[in-house]
Amino acid sequence: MPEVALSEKSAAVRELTLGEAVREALAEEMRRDPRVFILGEDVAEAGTAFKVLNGLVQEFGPERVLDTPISEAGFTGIAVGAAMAGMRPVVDIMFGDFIGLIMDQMVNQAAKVHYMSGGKWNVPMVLRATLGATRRSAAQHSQSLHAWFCHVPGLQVAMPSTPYDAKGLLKTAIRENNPVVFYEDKMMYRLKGPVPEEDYTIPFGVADIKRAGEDITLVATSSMVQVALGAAKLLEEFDISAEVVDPRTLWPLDEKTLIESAKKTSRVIVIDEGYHRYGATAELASVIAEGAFYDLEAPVKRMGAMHVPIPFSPPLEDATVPTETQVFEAARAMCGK
Amino acid sequence: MPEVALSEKSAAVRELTLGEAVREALAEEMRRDPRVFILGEDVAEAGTAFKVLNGLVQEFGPERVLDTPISEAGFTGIAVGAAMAGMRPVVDIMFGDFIGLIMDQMVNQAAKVHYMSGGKWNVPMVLRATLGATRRSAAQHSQSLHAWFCHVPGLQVAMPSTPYDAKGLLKTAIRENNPVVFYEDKMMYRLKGPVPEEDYTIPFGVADIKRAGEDITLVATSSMVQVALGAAKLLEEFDISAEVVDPRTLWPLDEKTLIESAKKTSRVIVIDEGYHRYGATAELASVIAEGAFYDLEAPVKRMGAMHVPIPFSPPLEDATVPTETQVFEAARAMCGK
Amino acid sequence: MSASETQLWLRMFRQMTSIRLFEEQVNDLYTRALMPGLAHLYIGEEAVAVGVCEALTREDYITSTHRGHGHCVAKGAAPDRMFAELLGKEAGYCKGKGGSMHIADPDTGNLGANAIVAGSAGIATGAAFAAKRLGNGRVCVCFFGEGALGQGVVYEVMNMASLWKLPVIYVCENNLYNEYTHFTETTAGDIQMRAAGFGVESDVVDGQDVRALHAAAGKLIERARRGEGPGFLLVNTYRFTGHHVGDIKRDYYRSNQEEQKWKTERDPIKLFTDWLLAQGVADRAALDAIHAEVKAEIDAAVQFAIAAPYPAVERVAEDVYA
Amino acid sequence: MSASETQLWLRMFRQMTSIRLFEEQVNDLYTRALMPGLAHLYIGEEAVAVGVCEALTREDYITSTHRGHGHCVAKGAAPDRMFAELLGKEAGYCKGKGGSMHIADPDTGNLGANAIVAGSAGIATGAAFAAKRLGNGRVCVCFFGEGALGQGVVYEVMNMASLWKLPVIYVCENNLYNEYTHFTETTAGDIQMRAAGFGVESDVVDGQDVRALHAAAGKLIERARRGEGPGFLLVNTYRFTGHHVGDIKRDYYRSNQEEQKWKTERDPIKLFTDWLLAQGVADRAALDAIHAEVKAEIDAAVQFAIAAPYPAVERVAEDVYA
Ligand SMILES: Cc1ncc(C[n+]2csc(CCOP(=O)(O)OP(=O)(O)O)c2C)c(N)n1
Ligand SMILES: Cc1ncc(C[n+]2csc(CCOP(=O)(O)OP(=O)(O)O)c2C)c(N)n1
Ligand SMILES: [Mg+2]
Ligand SMILES: [Mg+2]
Repeated sequence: MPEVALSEKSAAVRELTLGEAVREALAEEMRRDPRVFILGEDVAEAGTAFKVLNGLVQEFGPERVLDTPISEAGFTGIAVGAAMAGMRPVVDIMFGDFIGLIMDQMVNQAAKVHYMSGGKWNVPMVLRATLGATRRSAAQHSQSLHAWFCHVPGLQVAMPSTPYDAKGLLKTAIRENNPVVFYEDKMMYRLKGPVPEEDYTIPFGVADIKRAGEDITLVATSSMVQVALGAAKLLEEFDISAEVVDPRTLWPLDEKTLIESAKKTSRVIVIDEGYHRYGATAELASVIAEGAFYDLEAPVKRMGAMHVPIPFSPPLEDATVPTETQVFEAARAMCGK
Repeated sequence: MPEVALSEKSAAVRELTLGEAVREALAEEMRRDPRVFILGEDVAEAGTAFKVLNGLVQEFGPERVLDTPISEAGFTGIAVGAAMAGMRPVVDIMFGDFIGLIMDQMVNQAAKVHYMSGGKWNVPMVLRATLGATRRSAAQHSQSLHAWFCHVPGLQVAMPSTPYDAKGLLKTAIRENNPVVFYEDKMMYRLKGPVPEEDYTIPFGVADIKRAGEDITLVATSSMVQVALGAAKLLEEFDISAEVVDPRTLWPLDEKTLIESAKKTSRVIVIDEGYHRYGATAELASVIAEGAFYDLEAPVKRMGAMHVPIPFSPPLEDATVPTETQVFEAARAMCGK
Repeated sequence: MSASETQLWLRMFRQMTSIRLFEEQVNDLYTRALMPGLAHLYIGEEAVAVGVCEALTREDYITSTHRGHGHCVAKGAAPDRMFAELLGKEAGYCKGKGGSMHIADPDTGNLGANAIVAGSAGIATGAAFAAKRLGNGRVCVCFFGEGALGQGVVYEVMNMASLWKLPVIYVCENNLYNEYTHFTETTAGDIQMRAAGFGVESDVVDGQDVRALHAAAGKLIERARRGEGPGFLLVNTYRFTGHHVGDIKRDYYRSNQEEQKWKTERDPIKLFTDWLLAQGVADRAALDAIHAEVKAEIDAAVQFAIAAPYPAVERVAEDVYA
Repeated sequence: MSASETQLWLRMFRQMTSIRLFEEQVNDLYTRALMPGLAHLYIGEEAVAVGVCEALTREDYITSTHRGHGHCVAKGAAPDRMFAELLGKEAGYCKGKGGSMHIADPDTGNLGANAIVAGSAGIATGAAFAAKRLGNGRVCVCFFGEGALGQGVVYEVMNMASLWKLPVIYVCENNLYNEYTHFTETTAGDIQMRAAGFGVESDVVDGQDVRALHAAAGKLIERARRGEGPGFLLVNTYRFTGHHVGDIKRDYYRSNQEEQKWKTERDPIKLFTDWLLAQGVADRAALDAIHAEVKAEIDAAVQFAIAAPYPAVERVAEDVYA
């Protein structure tokens, strides 16, 4: 299978939404490997609440696209055991907030089975979950809690920011022999972008420079990459050339690329939609602050979700997540222009 | 109730173990407030697996020291509801690893009820959990996962490092009108230290300088404070004066004291027993790197648990957690001596 | 029929009507894009909330679900502040911070709607625990859909409620669907036997018959109040509309005939109306008058909510900690 | 009695003896401070693991618990590598990384012991799911103590096993105690009715009678293998020693008389020995010979484990990812 170049530049012209890219990756992998199956709530006829899986049950049947009871812990546990015994489950967790119910299965079981067994049992499973606020879904349906998984040895965490990355990273995740948590931002499902028809994968632990720049580095994850790209455009008008770096997987983490970009530009803002405190921005910022210590002109700035439960009221909710304008202004201030 | 000075220096001479200090705080608060009660597995006659609660059921009876089924999610949820309806539950989670089972109750319920209700319902509950490795308890009974809770708005996280702090912080936790997670390091239960007999509390969000120094700051949490104090002693012989700062609560976090100490010494090591990656050290390090940016001589160094599931085999397990010697050597190297 | 009984029946009629009209307005607000987020309508299930809540005191507790407007109204909340909450306005019960899926109101003992399926099972059981310890004589009703039977925590807390004889009643609203999946595809065995396996007294009742509900719930509630332990009430009902307002195309998971049959033959308000008239509890004019009153109240409530201001942005950081 | 039957009974005797002697050695190693961590002994429950596992093929799966040595031996693991694991040595089944509470062995279908109560319920059900999908004819037995009935996930997976007719058998070892608390203080209602409520076929059996266990387990196992769905076997048994080796002073939670009664009247090995002799399956000398053989094997295994080296420290970072 050809190792396609990592950035979108080389991608074929066909455009898909991120949701379609996810579906295509699943369909291709299910055709390729009969052990791959999907389980979760309303994944079959309903194609999930976000309709991302539409059509899969028609092609692969209810045995491979399995509607479950509302038992996140139970079916995640079943996925762990099925993976150990020769299948390749892809678990669908409708809203990332629900991971509160499955941390034991993911952290005490899935993440540790390989190590505790001295390398004898494998858990080749993928957990697909969503993140992202501003859908007016309130405190229990809007969180981005991926930092919890990033903290746990034995897990890997992928966070695509484009349809291209979504397809390539998900295929890698499904072929991995370890548990992988794959995050999809609900707000990006309709985002369009070029996606090659051919089979390609994107290796984990390789960051992608979504936009090259000289004056400041914007390290962003998932939908915040789009925010950063928007801010970069606004910065152009002020002759500030921003580099946008997307780690693509938070674990494994491509420290080298992050640090090199930081050394080059000497100014860094890290943007992630998880809660700011003790979140992903803290790890990324401290890795960069340590690795580029002698080259930084200013402290690494972190931008994450405000440290409050996510409110329902639209004007309040909008105030909790980093926006293009906020990133633009922060970057401008940092560059002293 | 007198606000006793924050460091141990002023404490009365009587010595208690950390376990005894926890028990005394619970007993005093249960005498003071009839709404306070304890629930968890084997907390009554058995006094927990660590015997920390010995004697409480004899004084307060089985209605206030309640043995539960092995249903962490269920009894944590019951505590949330009981707190909303007028009680002050203290939940006992035997091993901190088990929080994987209660994240939904703590994060989607306890942490958000006050906010989601527009400030109308309160959840005055305390969750007591343990952390700490090197007890040869293997991967599912040795983790320090407190970073998960620190990440969540609506929760507060206390991590005592001495018997004195344990009593004062636990009393504060029980009197709080918000959910508090209170961490006890299993390895410290037998640690002795002075504990005043009188009633005192320690405010949250106030770090304690456990040892004053000039050349380097060691920011440490829970049992790592003892490790840092040991390292500080070793450093003396090399004429390196280390300051040991204990945040005592990771949320709220006393950024000011951490940053001031960093500015004073210009060198910082952060030590926490949680997994290194995306853990508490990342937040502490990035807060300091940002706040003391122009005063730091060297990058903030982070020391946490190795990024592996905790192995059973003693020589392997010992290699996963920061030790006195490692901290000593790292500090010495940083100070170039 | 005693005057108090007549009053009770008419109050129930009024409450069911309030819920129906409230939800019709929600549907309207939502389709006019005036309401943000998700809206899960209770239309078709009105008798459940009303039959149960009319057997409770104002001080008694309830916990509710994502489909919670009906429970909230039935427990005594005011439509104007409810609508304000649904629109995210400062005047809402939760200052707009909770929204449709999180309305709570201490004044009426409403511990809150919950957007986590079975998320309130622990809270409800804990409130009952507190009521018992504090000896205030309250009970707590935990409303949840049959989909919540998939969550293990329900059994964990039923076991403890049973061991500790807590005054909590689990009301399982079986409207046949977990979102877009028929409950028989997600629920094995026998639901009442599940409750019995945990030592919880159970009963089953027609969810379209408000009087039967009131009687069945009353029995379990008074039993719980007497300290005889928790109850489980299995209610057979149906949601007339989509899982949420956006769920328009439903034929892939349930037939139009099925919906029509329920709407025409099993509408709880229509059935109750027929009974009221047949019994001569009230005549058509009297019922129409009540309907008109309620409609006026609901319309005014909607206008109030639409006109009400959003919270100031600075409020976002308040209420995180008490 | 057929020769094969005789062989079966004698193999069971040998296996039960192996477990007993294995655990006595664990106790000895632990008290001599040669074994790190915690040790939960299976003494008194040997018939359960052996009766069940003798009804399985080597390819069939099991999942186990913190009290897992017996299951591991019964499924066919070698004592020497087990002891090595318990001592954290490189030669152990998991290179010393798992220890007593996490022994796993793919060669004998052992998916692993689990230190989270009910932690293997999902894994066992998932392995059965895979066996069904792959059509390899395997079944999975999920061993757990009655304390695991407190964990909701057990009901979540039983429900799915029942819906999907998965070849999994839940073996509930009711030894009367969750650690230091009698199960009646933590378990309401009726255990078998719980299984029935989720549509799981159940049976109850005397846990001290290895033949009864073998028969009862065999029925549920073959039924599951035929694709007729999951089974639940409630086993009444008793742990003769403490919850773990350090649990010496037990009188605050159970009486010495109770322990003595079980040890003298309900010892599964003694009961089986009497039967073997009474039936003339073997004479005392033959059984003594087996006992001696097993003892020699266990003693050698301990020596092997003590002499075996610890893993090199560099190994700590291996096996995190496959
Ligand atoms: C833990 C959890 N899982 C999944 C969901 C998504 N979800 C919202 S409502 C619903 C169906 C609930 O069905 P039921 O309990 O029968 O209530 P109904 O909608 O029929 O009233 C689901 C799966 C959720 N909110 N919480
Ligand atoms: C989720 C979880 N909660 C608590 C514990 C602590 N713990 C270990 S064994 C045990 C008792 C288990 O009792 P049971 O299931 O009956 O098994 P037994 O020890 O009797 O064989 C408990 C509470 C744990 N390991 N996991
Ligand atoms: Mg339903
Ligand atoms: Mg037991």
